[in-house]
Amino acid sequence: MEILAAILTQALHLALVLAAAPLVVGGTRWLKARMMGRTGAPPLQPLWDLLKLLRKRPVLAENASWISRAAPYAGATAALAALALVPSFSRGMAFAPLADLVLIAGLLAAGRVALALAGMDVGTAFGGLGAAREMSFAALAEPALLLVALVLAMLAGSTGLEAIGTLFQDGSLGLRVSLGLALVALLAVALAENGRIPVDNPATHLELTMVHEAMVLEASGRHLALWEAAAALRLTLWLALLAAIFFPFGTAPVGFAPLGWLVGLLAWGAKMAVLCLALAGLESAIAKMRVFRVPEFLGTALLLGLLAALLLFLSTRLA
Amino acid sequence: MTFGSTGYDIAHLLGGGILLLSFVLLYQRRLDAVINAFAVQGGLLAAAAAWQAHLQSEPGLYVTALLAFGAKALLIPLALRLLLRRLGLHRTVETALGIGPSLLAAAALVGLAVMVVLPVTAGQAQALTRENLALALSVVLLGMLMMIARRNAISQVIGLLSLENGLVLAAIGVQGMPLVVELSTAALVLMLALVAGIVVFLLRDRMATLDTGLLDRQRGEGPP
Amino acid sequence: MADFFPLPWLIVFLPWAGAVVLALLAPGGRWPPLVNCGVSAASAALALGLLAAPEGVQGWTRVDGVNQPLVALGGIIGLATALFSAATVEAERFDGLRARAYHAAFQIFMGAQFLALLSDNLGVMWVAIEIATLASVLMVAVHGTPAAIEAAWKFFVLCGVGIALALFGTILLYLAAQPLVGHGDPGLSWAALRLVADRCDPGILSLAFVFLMVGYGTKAGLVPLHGWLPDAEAEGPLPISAVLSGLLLNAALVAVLRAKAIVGINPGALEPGPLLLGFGLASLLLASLALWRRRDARRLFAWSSIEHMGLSAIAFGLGAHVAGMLHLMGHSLVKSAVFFGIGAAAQLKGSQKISDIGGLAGSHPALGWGLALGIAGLAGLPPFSLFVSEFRLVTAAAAAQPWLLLPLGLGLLLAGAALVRVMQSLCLGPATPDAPVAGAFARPGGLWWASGPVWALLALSVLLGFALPAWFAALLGDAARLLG
Amino acid sequence: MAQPPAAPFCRPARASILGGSDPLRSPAVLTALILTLAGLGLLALLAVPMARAPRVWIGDSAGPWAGLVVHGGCLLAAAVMAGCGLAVLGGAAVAPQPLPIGVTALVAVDALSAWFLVLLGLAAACSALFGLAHARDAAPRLLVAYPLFLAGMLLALIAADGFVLVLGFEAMSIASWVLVAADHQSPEARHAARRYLAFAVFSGICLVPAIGLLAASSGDLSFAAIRTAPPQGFVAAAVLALVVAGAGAKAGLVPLHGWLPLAHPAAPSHVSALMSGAMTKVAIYVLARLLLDLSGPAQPLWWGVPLLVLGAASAVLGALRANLETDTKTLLACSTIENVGLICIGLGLAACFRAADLGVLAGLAAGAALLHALNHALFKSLLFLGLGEVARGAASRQLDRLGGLIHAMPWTAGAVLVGAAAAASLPPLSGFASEWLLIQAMLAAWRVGDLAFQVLGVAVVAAAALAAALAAAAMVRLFGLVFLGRPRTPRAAGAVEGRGAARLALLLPAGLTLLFGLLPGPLLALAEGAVQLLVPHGMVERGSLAMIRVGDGGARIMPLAIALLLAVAGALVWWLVRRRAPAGVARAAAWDCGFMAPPQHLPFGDPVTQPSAAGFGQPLRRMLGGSLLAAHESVTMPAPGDPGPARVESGFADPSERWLLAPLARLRDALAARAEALRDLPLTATLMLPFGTLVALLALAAWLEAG
Repeated sequence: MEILAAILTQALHLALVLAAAPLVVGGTRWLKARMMGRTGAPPLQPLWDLLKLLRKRPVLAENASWISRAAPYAGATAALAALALVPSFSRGMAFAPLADLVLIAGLLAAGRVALALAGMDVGTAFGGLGAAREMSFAALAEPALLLVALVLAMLAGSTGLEAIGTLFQDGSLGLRVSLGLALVALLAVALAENGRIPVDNPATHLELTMVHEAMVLEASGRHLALWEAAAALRLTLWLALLAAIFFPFGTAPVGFAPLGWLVGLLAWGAKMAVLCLALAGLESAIAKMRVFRVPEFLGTALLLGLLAALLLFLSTRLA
Repeated sequence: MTFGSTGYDIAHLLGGGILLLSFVLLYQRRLDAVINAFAVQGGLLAAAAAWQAHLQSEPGLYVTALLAFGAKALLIPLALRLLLRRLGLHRTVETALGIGPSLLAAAALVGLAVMVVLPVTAGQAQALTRENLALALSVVLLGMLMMIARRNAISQVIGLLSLENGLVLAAIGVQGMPLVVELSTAALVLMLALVAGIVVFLLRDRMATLDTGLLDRQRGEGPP
Repeated sequence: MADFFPLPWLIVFLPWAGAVVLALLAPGGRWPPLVNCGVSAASAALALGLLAAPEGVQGWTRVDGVNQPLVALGGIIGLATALFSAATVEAERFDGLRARAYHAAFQIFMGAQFLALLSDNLGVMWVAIEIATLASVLMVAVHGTPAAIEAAWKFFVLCGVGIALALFGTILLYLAAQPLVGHGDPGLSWAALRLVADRCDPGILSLAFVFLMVGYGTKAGLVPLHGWLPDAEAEGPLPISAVLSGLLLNAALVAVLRAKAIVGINPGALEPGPLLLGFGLASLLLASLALWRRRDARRLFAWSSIEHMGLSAIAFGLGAHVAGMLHLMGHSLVKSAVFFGIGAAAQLKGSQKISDIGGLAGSHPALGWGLALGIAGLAGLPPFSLFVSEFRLVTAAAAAQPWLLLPLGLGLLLAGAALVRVMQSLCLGPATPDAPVAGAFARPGGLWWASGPVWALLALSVLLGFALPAWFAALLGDAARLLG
Repeated sequence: MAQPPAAPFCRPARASILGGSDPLRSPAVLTALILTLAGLGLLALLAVPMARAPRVWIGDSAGPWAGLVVHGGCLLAAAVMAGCGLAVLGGAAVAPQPLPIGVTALVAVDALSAWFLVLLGLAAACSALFGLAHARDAAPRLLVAYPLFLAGMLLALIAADGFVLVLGFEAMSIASWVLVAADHQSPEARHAARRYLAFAVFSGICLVPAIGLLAASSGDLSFAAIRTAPPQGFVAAAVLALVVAGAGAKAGLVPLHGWLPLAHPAAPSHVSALMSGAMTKVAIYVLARLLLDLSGPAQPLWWGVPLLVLGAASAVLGALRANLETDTKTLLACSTIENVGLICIGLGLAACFRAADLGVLAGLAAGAALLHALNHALFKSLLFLGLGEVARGAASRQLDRLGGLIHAMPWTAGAVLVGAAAAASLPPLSGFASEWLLIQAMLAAWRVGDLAFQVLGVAVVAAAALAAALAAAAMVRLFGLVFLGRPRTPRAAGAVEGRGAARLALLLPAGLTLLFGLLPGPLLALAEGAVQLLVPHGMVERGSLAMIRVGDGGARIMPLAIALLLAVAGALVWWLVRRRAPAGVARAAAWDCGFMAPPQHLPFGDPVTQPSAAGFGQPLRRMLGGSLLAAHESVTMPAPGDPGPARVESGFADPSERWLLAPLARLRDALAARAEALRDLPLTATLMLPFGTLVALLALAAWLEAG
């Protein structure tokens, strides 16, 4: 029974996130447009875009290799696999034992590498530029992420998402400064990983400061669709991760509990909506940074993570 | 045999004379005077050896005395004079260290020799031996000093030979020194002189000087 | 029967007889080098035969674990040197008198160094070392160039002084022993002196050791008594460097050790170990620094001899006698090989400047790689016996005096790095142009006269390090017992 | 009290998943290894005659049979090593036996040796296969040195006393020096070889005293005797410093890594593979053996701190340099520094956890370090061999002269992609599995109660994560610039790929890298004996086929499940796309944001419009290079109206060069100059020295007598 429930929740979760990903992107865009006083495209526009792209036959550069053809699948697979691990409405999904922050970081890195390689495959100036920047920014984002994982692992005794989520759901932790710092650090990492303002502008094309778009310039048709989908999945992943770690309320417990699932689903939708709103608000409030200011931004995140860990040491010592 | 007895006094006198001549060697500037002083030192050494032979009733030491007289008082000085004449050397000695300072240093060295030998040999009953040893060490050290203070090749050879005189002085002062040592010392002094002569000849031949200070320029690997 | 067979004297007088023959033989032609080789081969055979002789004292000579290995080594190196000399003597361009003097002096030297090792009587030992010195002075001066004369003069003056001081020390030793052993020869017998040493006057023993140390130490090339060594080894005929570095230094150091073995027994006397240690450290450190500034290849390896003598002195000073003996022997083998290699290179390139010799491994592979391996061996790298002895030395130092590891390590590192640098500059890279001295390696066989001895000595050194037969190891153990 | 009789069905203590093998077979293992040693020595002895002989008999067209024999023999030796290692890991340790030579020399194989033997065997097999494929290129001296290099490493690994350990270590160094100096006509290679050998001398000079100090109290060099009398107090501190300096220099630990980026690229590719893959691991083995095993478990907390700190520094510096280097093999060498740093972090953590009585975590850290050593050995061999194939096929090692090789060298590209992904620690490859374990160990560092250590632990976590991400960037840069894009030179456009054994030499490590990524559990179980030696009271989290569980909090890694997850997600993506999208692709000229198509005379486009090696490294050079590597950049713009090109100059300086080696060289030169003043004396002064010595000693004697 348990196993069946696990497989069922996992399948439902996969379907849910696949459906939600375009909506999250579209919703954020729409919210941002509203905040800026524009009407904005409907929230489902990314989904229509994806479907339209899928129907087109991709055009590959003459010297493109199999990397260009395989990387989109790899990127989307990595993003989807990572997202499959982050609980949405219920715990105890089939792959939950795998759900581990370090593994998620690894999967994200795999997706990133696939993207960077695809960007370099044709040998254009922009592709290489984007790949170099993407990999370099990740170099600073990853330590910050790991420090946040350290803080969480100190509290939960494990980097497993289940354990962390359970701990926060108890509420026994109370409010801690270190957790606040960790949250901020994780937010900064999330912004950088998803190419959001202030690190990158997801809405631009053909600008020397862009990162993500530079790598997919040569992609078209279903390949472009896969890259767009991967980006959407990644954004969903990060928001879901923030929700699963810091706001785990309402998530259904392990086991077969349709009612709990429904409550969890609603709670998750609400959480995601709030996070999208926050993201849109943030993006309309601040401007994009110059590319070489980004290290400072990520360095600050790293510092916050460090500070969080130190504070936690002190508090465990005093307690 | 202690202080006051004739045997001791004469031995003391001869030893002292040898040491005094070492000072003379250091003091002299002119080469022929140095050779003269060296010859006198050799003669005194022979006398000391003969006196010891008499005191110790060791006939072997007479041989030593004879050898010392023959080699150091006659043969080597003669050879050196011959060399001087053959080479037509100018007669003053190139010094590396001034006469005054070298005499001061010499006095200090004698002091050191006495300070080293007398307490060290305190266990030995023979006052004469202790005395002799102190004198011999002084002569040895002065010989070395002379080699350092003079730059002329012949003076350096004489310094070395005078150093050997000190050795002989030490050897004869010790009761029953095996003959092998004394014979070989004497023979080797001759060989030393011979080899020195060959090298000096080469030196003169190739470089037209006996000033070994000039040799420093000939070191195979000078400063870059 | 065997007890009366005067093998030690035979070993001494065979080369001397050879010297007489060589002095009389008409110079020029092919005979003198061949006779030289023949005499050396016979001496080597006798010297190896000595390994089978029982330990004991015969009159003025003795056979024991200290000198048996060293005499055998001397025979081997003498033979290798004679072979190498046969190939290179042509290019030295001696006139008749010099050729006679050179060969005769070489054999006189060989006999004298055998005698120095074999003598039980300290007076005889002193005489032998003096003869060896004088013979080598002649060999160094034989070329008569200004640099050679300078080297010979320095050698003569310094070693003359040293030998005189050693005699003074010998006399003092006798003085100390004389009240106990009586007059005459026994007072200078090493065996007799060892028996009575603990009852001798410690003050005189200390004084004697000071003189013996400074005297024989000068011959052993220990800093600060080393002034003669680099120039003498660099300016003589090529083969002489090998015997000077490989044999004379050993004989002198053994003389110091014999003195140490006597003085060390008396608890009241000056402790000889720390003194030796101090000289060793000074040699190691100064030589390892001096190696960095050498531009003349043979001088460089002469400095490396000073370094290795220092290491041996440290080993003996620490009481690691087996390591010290191994190091002495290993150094002789490897250093002779290196001197042969560099000598051959100097004749091929017409210069002994490091900058003029380069790329030997490319142009003359057998010689170049042999030289490279030899220099690596001098830097303490395996598979040569110097690695084994340095390993034992350093572990002994770690056990006895841990503070010693710092200067020791520093010296070894500096020296090793300097040798590596020179080795690469000599052996690797593009080859410098050959400018052979006339007559160099003109004999049939050519360069193999040099590379053959190089590889043979290197192979022996490997065997010494890693394939030591048990009885030979037992000999070294005896030596350690005797010297301890 | 009598021992209770062992139950008949009881397995040997170290039985593992391979099942306890017959203990009687164990001496056979040692015999086989000694025979292997002898065989390798024989190969070296015969190499020159073999290489010369056919020239004599058949002339120059003799072909590469000397190379074939030597490399074939080495392949066999590698197989024996790996087999013996596995046999011991699956069975019992072999008791020490003397080597049949003239000096006392003990050899033995225990689980730790066996683990590294397997590693060495696998790396050597790949390297020998590659050598076999390119046997024609080998010069005789390389054929001499190659088997000796293997023999040296083997000897160091099976040593059971300090002497053999140092002997093998140094033999390995000097044999590999010959290999590094292979191309000695070029000044760079000579410089590399010189520095390499000087560092080897340094290693020896540090290790011998360390062993001396370890053996000082027992007076016996054998490991068994040393274990009974572990060092204490200042001796222990000295041992730690000496071993970290000596073995660390060989492993390439910062700040003693100055030789590594020079020497590894200078050797032939299959030797570079062996040096990076296996030789640095032998150094790691020595570190582990001396510091964790022989020094005993009772060492204090600071015992692991030097390894931790230097490991973290190496990881970051190596990975960053890998992003700036422009030579492919130098880049890989820098990545080796990074991985060595990570392994040392693991060992350091194991020592610290052990001191804090955290046995489980100590076991985890040690196991992770061992596993990463094995994985790195394979994927780094793979990368070096792959790039060696590129250097042969495209005749260059410079990133700026390659490009687009994925078309001409598909097999090589595929294999290198696997290796690069493992080096970038991407799941599900082997690099990820071991780094996951390492990171779990680091994340638990706070459990050691000491606040200073906790802070250090946080810094180490940040450094390791930074290093991992930097390594990913470096690998993308490597693969992207070499295999992707367009050829940057005509030569690169005409590259050809090796076949046969060369291909096998790449596929073997690539396959093992994939396999080990899926099977870290069984591997960890295999390493259990080795971990027990390093951390006696540590309990290893038993890895099973499916899962490795870590600590009490329930973190775990399930590689097979990860593979399943990826398969499910991949299938889902595939299915979703296939349902709607048309099959096939159209080809057209690259869009490149609408840039012009290249002119006729540049069939592959203007190489300048592609990212260059320096350009790809620019973000990291600006972000981190300035502070860590003293990187600089200057742009020279032509004057207005001048048609000349603008120039960008960039470069960096390794801090070890600037802060350690250069000052030391200056100090050495100053001292040597001083010493020269003492040496370069005129005759009288030369005479003065012994005279002064005599007078001083006489005064000393007088003073002693008076006192």
